[in-house]
Amino acid sequence: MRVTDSTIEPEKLRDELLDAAAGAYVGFEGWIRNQNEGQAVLRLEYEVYEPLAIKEGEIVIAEAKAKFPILHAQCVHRSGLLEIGECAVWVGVTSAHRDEAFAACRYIIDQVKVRLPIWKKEHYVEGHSGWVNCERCAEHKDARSAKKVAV
Amino acid sequence: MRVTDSTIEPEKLRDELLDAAAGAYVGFEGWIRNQNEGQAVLRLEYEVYEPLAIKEGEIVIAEAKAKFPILHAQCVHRSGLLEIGECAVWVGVTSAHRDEAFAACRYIIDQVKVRLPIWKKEHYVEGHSGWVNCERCAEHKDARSAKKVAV
Amino acid sequence: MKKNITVRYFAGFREHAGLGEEDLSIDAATASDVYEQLKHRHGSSEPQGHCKVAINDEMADWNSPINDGDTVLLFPPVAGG
Amino acid sequence: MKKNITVRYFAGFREHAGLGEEDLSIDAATASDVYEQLKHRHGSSEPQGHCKVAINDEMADWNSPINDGDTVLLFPPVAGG
Repeated sequence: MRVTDSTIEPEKLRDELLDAAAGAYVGFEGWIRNQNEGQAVLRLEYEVYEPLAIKEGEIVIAEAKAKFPILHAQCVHRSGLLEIGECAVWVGVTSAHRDEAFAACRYIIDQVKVRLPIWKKEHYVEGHSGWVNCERCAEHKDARSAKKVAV
Repeated sequence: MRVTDSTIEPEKLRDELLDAAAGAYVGFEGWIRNQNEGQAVLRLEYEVYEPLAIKEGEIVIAEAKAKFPILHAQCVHRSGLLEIGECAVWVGVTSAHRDEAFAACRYIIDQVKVRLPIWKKEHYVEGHSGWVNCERCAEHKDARSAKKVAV
Repeated sequence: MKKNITVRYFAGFREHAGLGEEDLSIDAATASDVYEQLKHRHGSSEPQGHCKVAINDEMADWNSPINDGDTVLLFPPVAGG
Repeated sequence: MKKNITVRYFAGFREHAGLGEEDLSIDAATASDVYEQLKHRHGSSEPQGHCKVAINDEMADWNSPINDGDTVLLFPPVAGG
């Protein structure tokens, strides 16, 4: 697990996972979208508490290796200010067969998103900005709103 | 869908899928492993019947786009002689969110492997060579062998 | 009634037949008939369902009809990726 | 009994508190007590379960005990990726 304040280069990171025994490579990249929940986004700012983000990320990767018979796995997350189209997070996994590469890559990104001390602030085209809520919290709130509407 | 007899360059192919509305990119690469079913592999030879491989590959990609709300998808398959570690097939998918990018990428590689007129001949370290059976046929045969053992 | 067709063999089928293509006069109603009657050529012991067939560069079913002048492509089990 | 601790605020919590870190003397048995008593500082209306806490750079539970000299890190809901 690494945190970086400069551009993520997926190709170089992928090359670190090369292995003559690997038949499958799955790579995931999270990119900055130009909109979120209906608002036009200008750029994003990532705050990362590095010591614990790295510690927790290493735990997630170790869990993936214990759960799935993979060869290598790595994750790199950006910090700082990112523009539309930039890569915010990269996950790469290699394994003998594709099943486990897909499963482990998915596991790592899902866990990274909900467990690592990382926050993002969206700067909107209209000028204001706001901290983005976590996926699970958003779902939770949606559920609550839905209930209210139903009542 | 493309077929090429020269080195697949995932980074360049990925760049073709860039989109300001994309929040997720999932890439799959199939690499030549140094062994298959217990035999040490020296290199692989891919025979591709291009006109129909491209036609059928385009159908698979169109199916993926119909099934999942993705933005872009592409697949490139190698032909000719490949050495250990070389990329035999690449699939890339972009979408707003990661669920559908993972699902569509998986769908495309699964279908490509069983539907496109492509064959591979393994050249073994021990000198002989052999055409590799399709995944489904191999599973079918395994099932038959397993039955025999059970009896 | 015999039909004049062109048959193309791929991968292992081609190696067994010793050639990639041949013109034949054959009494076959469907693609399946072609496959069965040419077993001595493609040499396959695979169930037909593991193999594929195309007619005039279109993927076809084994029960697709064969017409005079057709090009029939016989594909052994595919293994891309 | 009051304990002397250091509290660190992150992201939205830090912005609301107007500072990233402060030393406090607080009557708190658990991390949960710290969170509840500092609501006026971090300003969060989030359920505690949406937030996370670390003590001395180790992820902790809300019912983890607080000791004199601890550094307590208060994390608003995370949103990596």
